[in-house]
Amino acid sequence: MNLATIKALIDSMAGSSRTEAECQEGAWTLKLTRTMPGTETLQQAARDGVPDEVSSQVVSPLYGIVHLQPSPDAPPFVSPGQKVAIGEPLCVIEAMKVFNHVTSERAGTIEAIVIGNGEEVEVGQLLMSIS
Amino acid sequence: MNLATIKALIDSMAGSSRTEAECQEGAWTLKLTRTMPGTETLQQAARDGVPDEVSSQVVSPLYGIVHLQPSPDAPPFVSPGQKVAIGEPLCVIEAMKVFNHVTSERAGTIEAIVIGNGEEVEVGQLLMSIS
Amino acid sequence: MIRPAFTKVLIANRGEIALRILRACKSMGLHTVVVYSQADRSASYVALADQALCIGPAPASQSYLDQTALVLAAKASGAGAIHPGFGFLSENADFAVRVEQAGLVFIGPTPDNIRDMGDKISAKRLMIEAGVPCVPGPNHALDFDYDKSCALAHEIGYPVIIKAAGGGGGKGMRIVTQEAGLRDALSLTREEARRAFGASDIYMEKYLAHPRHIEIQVLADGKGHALWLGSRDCSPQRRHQKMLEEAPAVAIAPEIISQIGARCVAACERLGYRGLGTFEFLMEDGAFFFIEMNTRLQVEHPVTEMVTGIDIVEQQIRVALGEPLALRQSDISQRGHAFECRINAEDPETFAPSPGVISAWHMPGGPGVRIDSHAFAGYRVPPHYDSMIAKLIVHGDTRDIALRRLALALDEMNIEGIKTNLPLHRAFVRDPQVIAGGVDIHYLESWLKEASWTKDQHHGS
Amino acid sequence: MIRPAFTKVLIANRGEIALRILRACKSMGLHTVVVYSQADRSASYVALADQALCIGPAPASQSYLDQTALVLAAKASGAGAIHPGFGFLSENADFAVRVEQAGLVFIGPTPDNIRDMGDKISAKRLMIEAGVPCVPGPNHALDFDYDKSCALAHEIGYPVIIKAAGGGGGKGMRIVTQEAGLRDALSLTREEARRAFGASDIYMEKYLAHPRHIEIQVLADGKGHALWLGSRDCSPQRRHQKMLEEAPAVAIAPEIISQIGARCVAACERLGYRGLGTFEFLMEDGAFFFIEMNTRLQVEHPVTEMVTGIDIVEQQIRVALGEPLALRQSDISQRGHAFECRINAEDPETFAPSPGVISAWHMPGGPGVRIDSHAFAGYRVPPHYDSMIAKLIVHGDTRDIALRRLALALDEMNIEGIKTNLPLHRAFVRDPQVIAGGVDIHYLESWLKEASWTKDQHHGS
Repeated sequence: MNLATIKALIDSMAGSSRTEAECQEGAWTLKLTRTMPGTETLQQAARDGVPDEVSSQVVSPLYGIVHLQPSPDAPPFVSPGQKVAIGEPLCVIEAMKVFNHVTSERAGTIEAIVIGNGEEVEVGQLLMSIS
Repeated sequence: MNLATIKALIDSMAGSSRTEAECQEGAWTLKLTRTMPGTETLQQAARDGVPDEVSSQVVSPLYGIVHLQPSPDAPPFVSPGQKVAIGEPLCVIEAMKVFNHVTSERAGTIEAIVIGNGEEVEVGQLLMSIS
Repeated sequence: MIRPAFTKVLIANRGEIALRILRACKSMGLHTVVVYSQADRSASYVALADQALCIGPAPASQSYLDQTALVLAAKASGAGAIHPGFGFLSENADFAVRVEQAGLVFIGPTPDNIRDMGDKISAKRLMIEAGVPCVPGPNHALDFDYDKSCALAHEIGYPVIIKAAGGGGGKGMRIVTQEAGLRDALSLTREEARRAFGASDIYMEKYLAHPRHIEIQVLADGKGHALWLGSRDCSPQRRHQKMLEEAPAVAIAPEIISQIGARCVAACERLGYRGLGTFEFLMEDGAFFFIEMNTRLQVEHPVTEMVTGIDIVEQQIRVALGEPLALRQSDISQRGHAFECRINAEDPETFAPSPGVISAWHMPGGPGVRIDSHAFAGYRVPPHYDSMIAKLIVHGDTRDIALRRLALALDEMNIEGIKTNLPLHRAFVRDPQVIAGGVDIHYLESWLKEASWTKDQHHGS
Repeated sequence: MIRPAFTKVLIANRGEIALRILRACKSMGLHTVVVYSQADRSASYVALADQALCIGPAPASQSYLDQTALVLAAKASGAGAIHPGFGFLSENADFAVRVEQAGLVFIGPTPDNIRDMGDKISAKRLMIEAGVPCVPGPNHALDFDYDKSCALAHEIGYPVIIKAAGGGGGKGMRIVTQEAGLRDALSLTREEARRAFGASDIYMEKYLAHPRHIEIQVLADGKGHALWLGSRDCSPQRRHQKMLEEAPAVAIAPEIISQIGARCVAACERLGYRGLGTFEFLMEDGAFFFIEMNTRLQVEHPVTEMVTGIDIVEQQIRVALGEPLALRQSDISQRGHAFECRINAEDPETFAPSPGVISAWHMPGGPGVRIDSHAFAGYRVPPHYDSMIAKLIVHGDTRDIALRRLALALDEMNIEGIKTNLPLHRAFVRDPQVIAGGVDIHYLESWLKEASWTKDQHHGS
């Protein structure tokens, strides 16, 4: 069982919503499980949802810092209850001085925003949901 | 779940006869199992045996190369069926040009020699058994 | 004022340069205080310092740019000096004043030095006075009279470039190739300057089409003595970000570069300059044109260290300790050739940043190979700061040997878990033009556009 | 005979020195063939070579010492030369002959050079002829007449040492402090010599009580031109194994060391010596006594590279290519000071070997720091070979700076999964006598016996 294999397994789990993984190499079997804090069902749904439909879950495309407002003094991009159209900006993820705009992939109403302004988010972490 | 922890777990398993280990850290649970090739029950016995008795199992004290003869032309230190006394040399484990003598910790008869001359052995790997 | 000696240095920076400064302090027997943001608490150099203080949350504005917190941290830890590194507050004259007012030593130039060179027009005026060659164009801001500007452009000769006086790093500048476009360019740049930099001053210069970026490293003790430590070529740039640097600059006659070096030294002495500085030039057809002076330690300082054998950071600290320069110009020799690759956590094709956990970290070694990095296997590259995670510096007796060593070192280097620009470097150092030497500042971007390198990389060995 | 040029080198060694030689070849644009035993198949340098061939199972006798396999591998891969590294076949004159007979270049001295220096008595005779100072004692084997030996011991003065002519590395030698012990010592050593080395020749020398181990690196082109590249002090030894080396040797007057260097050069020219070599001396009370010459590249060569700026392996290969030395003695400068720590996979207290998988591997960096190692995180250190897994080499402008850099680099270095002698090095470089410089060859062993270092280490920072 080498560390690179294990690392790859952990990474693939961390970057996904899987809560259990198993791998075998020679005589060794490794089983890895985790419980997801709070948002796990939403997040799982975000990834495991019906593939033909645009997901109602907005996840972060990269590891970075969330900005819910275009600038510190400006109002937020969106608020719960607000209607959004396809392509409408939802938030910005900042990484290493580069600002990545996250836009809506569906039309609908903002249901919930599950992260706070300025928080660090992982790749694939749930940001908000759109009904 | 960090790699150092996992590595420590694997190392401690590799150096022992355990076939299952589990550890938990935050939301993660890691379960590691292995099947031991052939000798597992003997080896397990060697470590898990009644602690007050001197084990009948001779295991390697280090990672190295086994020499069953004192020199290439000489007869082997011991052969199956041969009686041995406490302190009698059984084999030599060579590591990095240093020769480590393995001596018998009990009086008895050599039952089986389970490694071949010149083979690499891990720490704790079964070498021979003494009845 | 007699500058107080100090025995403890607060390092007001992060990442590889914080570790670089720590190493210099330790080699001199100085004590070190490292300050760090919450995002950097597990950085390796934090544990190596004699003292370490958390100065705030991850955003730089609340930690590495917080002047009050830094001065307080220095006072609280008993540090006698602050080293600002590069970036952050390193060229902030107000911070330098504040440090000195707190009775501490600012390891860098005087506040006046920083201010003089921070304004491009004033810097150019001072350089012309000191005999440092500048880009053709007046050493003052343009006034609002269009006809005068038009006559000036005619005098300089098209193409010309219109720049905001307060700009830099490629922002607030506009190239004009013929008279027809001049009026718009003037008003647009002036408006941009006003918006971006709060001052509408703009100036005009000759635009150079295929220049190389050549720079001269200087070191001055602020006591009337200055040295130049050779040249560097930092032409390979993408969006004004340097990627590959070398020392010395190739294909420049020694007498030409010596003349430029001597002028830089004269300018330092005239300015009463103190500490490290870099004179940046564009060079075209053998002629040098001053563009700006950086009044701080630079990312690419190691290539100069490799060829001169001088620990530049140590010298910088000695000047701050009030020591007169022990070196003389005749002591400065240049041995062999050195390269530096900036290794960034970014996608080598899209340049998208790639912060995250480094799962594998294998560094090259051997003769002439130097690694400056704070990263390690298991290190989490934070998303809050810039993407440079390591510098690979390689020296050889000839440029040829250095370049071959560099190619091998890049092959040996392996970083996993995040994306890096290593594949880009591996391809670029094998490019025939790079091997030949002397590419201009546009070469890297045009080479990237051809995009053949990715194929080479994937199909190559 | 005109020596053929070659463009491909077979590296007949393993571990860090195989990688070191590979790096030198690559920097020169030479192609490389790496040979490896089954135990080394996953070594990093195997993948870096242009070609790699497995030459046999793990035991060295069936792989790295298999002359037939090595010559065949060279022929099969089209290599024009074989570099033997150090250890293994590097000082085997018969192998050198065989390589040359196969029409290949042996990167090393001539077979005669190797033979001449391999026998201690013949080496001493040649040194005396060349004016290299030797330990008092005759340059020939003792005959069997006890009275003559007794008179000789009286003439040299007690204590004397009786050595087997074929011995080395501390084996086959016996110290005699007074006449009473002489007869037994003579017969015991003679018997030992016969048994261990197959020849009963023994000789007698003055015994030195507190010598330092000082050596001179030489480089000769075999065309009548030789150079000496400065001195090294390798006194810190445990059981004749060097642990910490430095260049130059401290507290020796420059004119003394120059004189010794010049004598070594004269000896090389007289011997028609070719390639790299090291003259090893004991030094006591300012006097030098030749002990042996190593006719190969040495483990500690990097400290000389750091202070001279010369790539010693490259020079060695250039000589093998038939190039006359381009360097002159006046080109050889010494800049600053360098140290090398041998990092071994062994228990730092018991010295029990510790092969196995390296789980964490964090190397230091920055100015003046060089790592020569083939290991990496995940590498399995095989139990078949010696325990050295890395060399940490550090340079500084002064011995003081180099030593402080060394201490920090050792602190930065972190190896997990196996035991290493890092804690020992960390404590030893902080020992006041080591800091003062000039400890004798017994110092490390007596320091280890005091055993206070382990406590310091555990209670210290």
